[in-house]
Amino acid sequence: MIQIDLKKSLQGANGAMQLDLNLEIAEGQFVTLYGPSGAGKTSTLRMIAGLMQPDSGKLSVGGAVWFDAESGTNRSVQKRGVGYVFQDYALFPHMTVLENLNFAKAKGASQTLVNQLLELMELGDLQHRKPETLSGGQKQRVALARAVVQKPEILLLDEPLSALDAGIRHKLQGYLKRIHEEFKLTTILISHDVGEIVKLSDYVYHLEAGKVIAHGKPETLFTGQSISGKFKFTGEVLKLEQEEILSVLSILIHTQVVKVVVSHEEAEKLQPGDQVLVVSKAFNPLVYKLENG
Amino acid sequence: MIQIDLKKSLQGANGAMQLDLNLEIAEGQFVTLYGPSGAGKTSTLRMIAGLMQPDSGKLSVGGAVWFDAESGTNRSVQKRGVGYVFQDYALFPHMTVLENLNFAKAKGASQTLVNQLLELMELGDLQHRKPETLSGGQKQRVALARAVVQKPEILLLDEPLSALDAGIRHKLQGYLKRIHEEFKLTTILISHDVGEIVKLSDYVYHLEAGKVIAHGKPETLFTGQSISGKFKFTGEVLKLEQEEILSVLSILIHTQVVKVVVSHEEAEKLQPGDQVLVVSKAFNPLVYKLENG
Amino acid sequence: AKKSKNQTLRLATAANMQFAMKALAADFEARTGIVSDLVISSSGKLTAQIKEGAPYDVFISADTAYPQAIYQAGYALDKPKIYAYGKLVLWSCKADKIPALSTLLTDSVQHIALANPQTAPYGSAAISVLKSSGIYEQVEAKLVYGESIAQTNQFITSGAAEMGFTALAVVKSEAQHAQGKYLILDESLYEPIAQAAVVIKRKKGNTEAARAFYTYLFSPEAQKILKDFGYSVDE
Amino acid sequence: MNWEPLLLTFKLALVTTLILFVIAIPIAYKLSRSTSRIKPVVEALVSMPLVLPPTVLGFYFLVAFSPNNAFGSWLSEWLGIKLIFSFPGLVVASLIYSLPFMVHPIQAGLSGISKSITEASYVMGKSKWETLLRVQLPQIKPALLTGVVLSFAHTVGEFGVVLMIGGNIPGKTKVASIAIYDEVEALNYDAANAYSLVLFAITFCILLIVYLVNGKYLKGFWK
Amino acid sequence: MNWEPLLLTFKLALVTTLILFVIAIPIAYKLSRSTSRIKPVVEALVSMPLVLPPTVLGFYFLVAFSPNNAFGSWLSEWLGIKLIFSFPGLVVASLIYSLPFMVHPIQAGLSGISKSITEASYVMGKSKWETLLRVQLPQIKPALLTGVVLSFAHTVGEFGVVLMIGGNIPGKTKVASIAIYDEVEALNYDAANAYSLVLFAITFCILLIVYLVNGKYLKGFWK
Ligand SMILES: Nc1ncnc2c1ncn2[C@@H]1O[C@H](COP(=O)(O)OP(=O)(O)OP(=O)(O)O)[C@@H](O)[C@H]1O
Ligand SMILES: Nc1ncnc2c1ncn2[C@@H]1O[C@H](COP(=O)(O)OP(=O)(O)OP(=O)(O)O)[C@@H](O)[C@H]1O
Ligand SMILES: [Mg+2]
Ligand SMILES: [Mg+2]
Repeated sequence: MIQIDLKKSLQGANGAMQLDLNLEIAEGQFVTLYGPSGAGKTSTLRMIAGLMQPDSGKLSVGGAVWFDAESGTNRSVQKRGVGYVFQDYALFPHMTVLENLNFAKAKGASQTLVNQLLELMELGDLQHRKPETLSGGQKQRVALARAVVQKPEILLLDEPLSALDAGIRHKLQGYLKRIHEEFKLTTILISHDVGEIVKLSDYVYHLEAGKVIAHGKPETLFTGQSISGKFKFTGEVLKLEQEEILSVLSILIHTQVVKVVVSHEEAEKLQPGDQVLVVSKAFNPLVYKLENG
Repeated sequence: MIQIDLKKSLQGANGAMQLDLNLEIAEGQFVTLYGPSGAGKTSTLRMIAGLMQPDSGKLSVGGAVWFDAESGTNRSVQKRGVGYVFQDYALFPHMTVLENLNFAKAKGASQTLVNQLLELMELGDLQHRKPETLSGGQKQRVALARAVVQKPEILLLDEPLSALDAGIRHKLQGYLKRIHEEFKLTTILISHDVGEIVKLSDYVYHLEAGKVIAHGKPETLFTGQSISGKFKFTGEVLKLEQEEILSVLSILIHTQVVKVVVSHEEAEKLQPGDQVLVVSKAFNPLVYKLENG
Repeated sequence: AKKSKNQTLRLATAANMQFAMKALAADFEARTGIVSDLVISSSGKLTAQIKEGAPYDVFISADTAYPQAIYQAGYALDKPKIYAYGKLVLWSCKADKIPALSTLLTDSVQHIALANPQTAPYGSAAISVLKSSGIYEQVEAKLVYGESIAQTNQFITSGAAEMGFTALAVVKSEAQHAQGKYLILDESLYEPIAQAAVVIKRKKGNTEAARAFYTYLFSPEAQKILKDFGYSVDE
Repeated sequence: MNWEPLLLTFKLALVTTLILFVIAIPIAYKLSRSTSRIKPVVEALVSMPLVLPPTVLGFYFLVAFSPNNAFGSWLSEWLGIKLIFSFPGLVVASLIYSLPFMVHPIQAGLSGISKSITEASYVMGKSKWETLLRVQLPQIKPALLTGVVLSFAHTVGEFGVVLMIGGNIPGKTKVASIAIYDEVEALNYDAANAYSLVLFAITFCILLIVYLVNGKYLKGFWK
Repeated sequence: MNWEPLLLTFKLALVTTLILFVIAIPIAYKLSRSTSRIKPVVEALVSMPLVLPPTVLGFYFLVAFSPNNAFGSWLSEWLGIKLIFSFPGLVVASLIYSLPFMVHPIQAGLSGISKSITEASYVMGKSKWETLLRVQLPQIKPALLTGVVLSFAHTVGEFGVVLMIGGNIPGKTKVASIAIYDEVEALNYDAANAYSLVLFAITFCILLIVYLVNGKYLKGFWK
């Protein structure tokens, strides 16, 4: 259980801004911080990791007090043992990809995980390259692999997939979900991608100007209701066409555009750019095997 | 008209990779480069900007030859006059936000555009701050504003909105579209966000491992055949369960497991690990809007 | 009245002569009204500089070899002339140490300072003293060398070396009146330390004044001052 | 106390540091960009003035600049410059002697600058020169400061080269370090201590102000 | 030619540079992190050994280390260390004199390191010390190189301090710079030239190798 009750004054886009957080994260939960640019998401992670000193308040993790302004407790960064994917990656420029991972790995831990991660993140042939010569997405994957290889109990992810294309992004989302379940990691994610959030997280905190303005299960938070259904995807409305009786929506789901028929009434609530949840109850598809090659 | 016919050998994720481009971009077009991480998108922009020297080939813009390996022509970066949003922002750390913009602005150009951009990008109160203290998204907006303030004829955007939340992202997408139309800028965008691409661009080049593997108008390219109202996904068979009359397949589609009922006969052709195409003809889903806060 | 610059004589002075030269220059000025600046340095440096046309009028060396070298290179008006002989002393600035050659052999003296015998005449004279009194081999390991007689003095006055060889002129100079004890060494133990001077040949120099000073240096008045400072002179 | 040597010292240190700053920047810049084969040779050569004892280096300068020699006479006949026993000579000698203190730190600073920030400036049409002045140098202020402080302090304290080539002429080439040296040689320790203390105090104040300004303890002074 | 002074010189330069490297790093690190009020004072103080003429500085060392004085007698009585007229004394004096050449460049280098890279290392549980050694220092190789080269070259060439505190004892404290100086003083210019040339050539080779290795011209040597 992570209990956060922290205050910190920051310089916001509209003058001084007070970051004022009060939240609880259960052990093993996958929580997302969501909110506009400059809301204080990164600052929150930094305070949890011990990289930014709160002005006041208390932070305790699993019963242990990590920070308490009153008693002057402040556990050092090193002793907090969190994994952190920095928004700017913060790769060690003088080490190769492999050296970056090995540096993060606990002493004596086996090399297997490193190799698995290199494989999974599609970094195999890049392992002896310096970060300087990597592409943006490659750097981001190294940063993620480096945080995971630590096998931390708390994983802090600051937009860890933002520079990746849909293909590898989905693959790594799947991986994050899997390791989260497997190792019962407590994970705190920052993401702007609603689809990603809905897919991955148990709980969402919506921050704005330093305050939590809403929180809840992602589906509830983003749709306003909880939905049960067999088949469920998030997508984005691309186009709205009014036909005679009904409206036709073009919805982008992953990389495919799907047309969905809705009533005029429903269509009025939507406009291009909206994120939507597509749910089907009656679903009876055909399955074709894809040939390899 | 930008005529690109360039070759460059790079270090790919699977050994050496040959970037081999042959494309034409009409003046005033909004073109997107799309493709997986490490495909060579950033490298393409760098060669156009003159920051990376191609191994061979020719590049001409509006009739003027900017690069020609044969004749040894290579117009200097400075004379190409492009605007560039770098993937890592590349803000000048010793200058404030305002100084960053003023440095980019042509000498003698009016201050109005600078102020407009600060306003539009919601950077108003941050203008006297150094980049170091900005949030990720704030930095990215400064980088975008700085490229636009140059009033270049060619604008090169390397994932300029990837760190932004949906709200400001849509606002800036709208702005990019507007200035593109207003100033008849030729714009080349790199983006992983299909919705963004469909919304903004006239034409898309899909790169993979250094080659253009597909190109076309975004709707055609991304929707292809599926425009017919069918619902179609690729997935992976996880489990096969034989019931009395029918078999039940568990198929992983992205990160969700869907159960599909098939005949024994069909099930015999499949086994766990197979890639399959899941197609539904009768598909009548419900659509829920996801709130962006 | 202060004289204009071009009348100022520049007297290139070897370091060990600086105390006597200050008195000589003052006396000379009182007599003739000619102002002089002392340029104090090691004889080696001064020689190198004069050979490259340094704006010095007279070179007052601490030995005869350097003025001879200048003369031979054609930078002197006349042959060098000996104006005085230096006397060597054994000096100690430690209250509990009475300077004597025998004390050098004791353990209470760990370091004996002397000038570099290669370049400084007082240095080679000190070596002669040690050799002719037969204790050179015993004290060789205790010897430390100053680049010049001046640095040797610093070794002694700082107490870093318990004892050392220096010029009588040094210990008799005003600055050192109160400090330490010294022993004038028997002049038969070393070759006379002959010190010579030359007038420098200069195109735009103040040759007349330079000659006047040179003449003055060998006058009875100057020779008396030199004697007072502990040099012996030809009589 | 005679203030002339002190004035001369700070004049020399100031002139030397300023000139050095101007000439070291292009050298450091070239070295930091260069991938030429002879780069390590030039890098090693820059440090070589340090290797010889100052007086000996001074001696070689003396011989080289002397009108007796081809170079010296060329200088004096064609350019009318006399470098020995004159203030300009001190400046030239100090420049050469302190060159490594300015070049090496600046080069180290420049080679640490992020490539994409430089590229961003080029893309904006800024020349290499403008980029150097407005983008690169402002980012390596600590390295510039190191170069300036080391060169300045070293020129204040140096006396071997200066003594040899300058000839210790009062008011012309007798700088404070030589004056102190002279007093120590004459066993006038009180005078030497007084000079040292003043030299020490003034230089300390200058450096302290430099560091205070740099550390923003005095605001708005240096931007 | 007598090789003893040359050997002694390189022994002194090597020992001094090594020790300096070890002690300068913590000082530079502290200075680069510190926001204390007295930081500018310490920064200015580090440069002060440069300000005094080397012989004069040497003289003050001589006085301080002399058994006549409290400090000197404490050293010799309690620690049994005798610093005057001995090789250890040369080392101590060279250390103090060359301190600024090592501290300032390293400090400048450290203050340019990206904050988040350091933080990344802390997050991984690496101590400040391990982070310094494995993350920060490897990133400022050019600055380290500057410090090492300046200190080394300067120690090779220095002779004022060394002459004063060492007493020019053949085989013990007579380093090459003093030998060359002596030859120049004795007007043995041929011998001085020969020594200079050898000193120059050896140091040049050492520095050239350092730069070659650093520039990866010789691969796999320095990582
Ligand atoms: N300086 C370089 N030297 C050698 N190879 C490089 C260099 N820069 C990039 N590469 C390699 O070239 C390939 C293409 O890189 P590029 O940056 O163009 O990719 P990208 O398409 O922009 O990818 P991303 O979406 O991850 O940013 C990558 O495999 C990368 O590792
Ligand atoms: N070191 C700092 N000192 C003062 N203010 C800061 C500092 N770092 C960040 N801020 C300000 O605090 C606010 C919150 O920053 P933070 O980085 O937490 O935002 P964020 O929610 O992560 O935004 P983004 O999505 O753009 O990354 C911003 O207005 C930012 O400018
Ligand atoms: Mg952030
Ligand atoms: Mg890229």
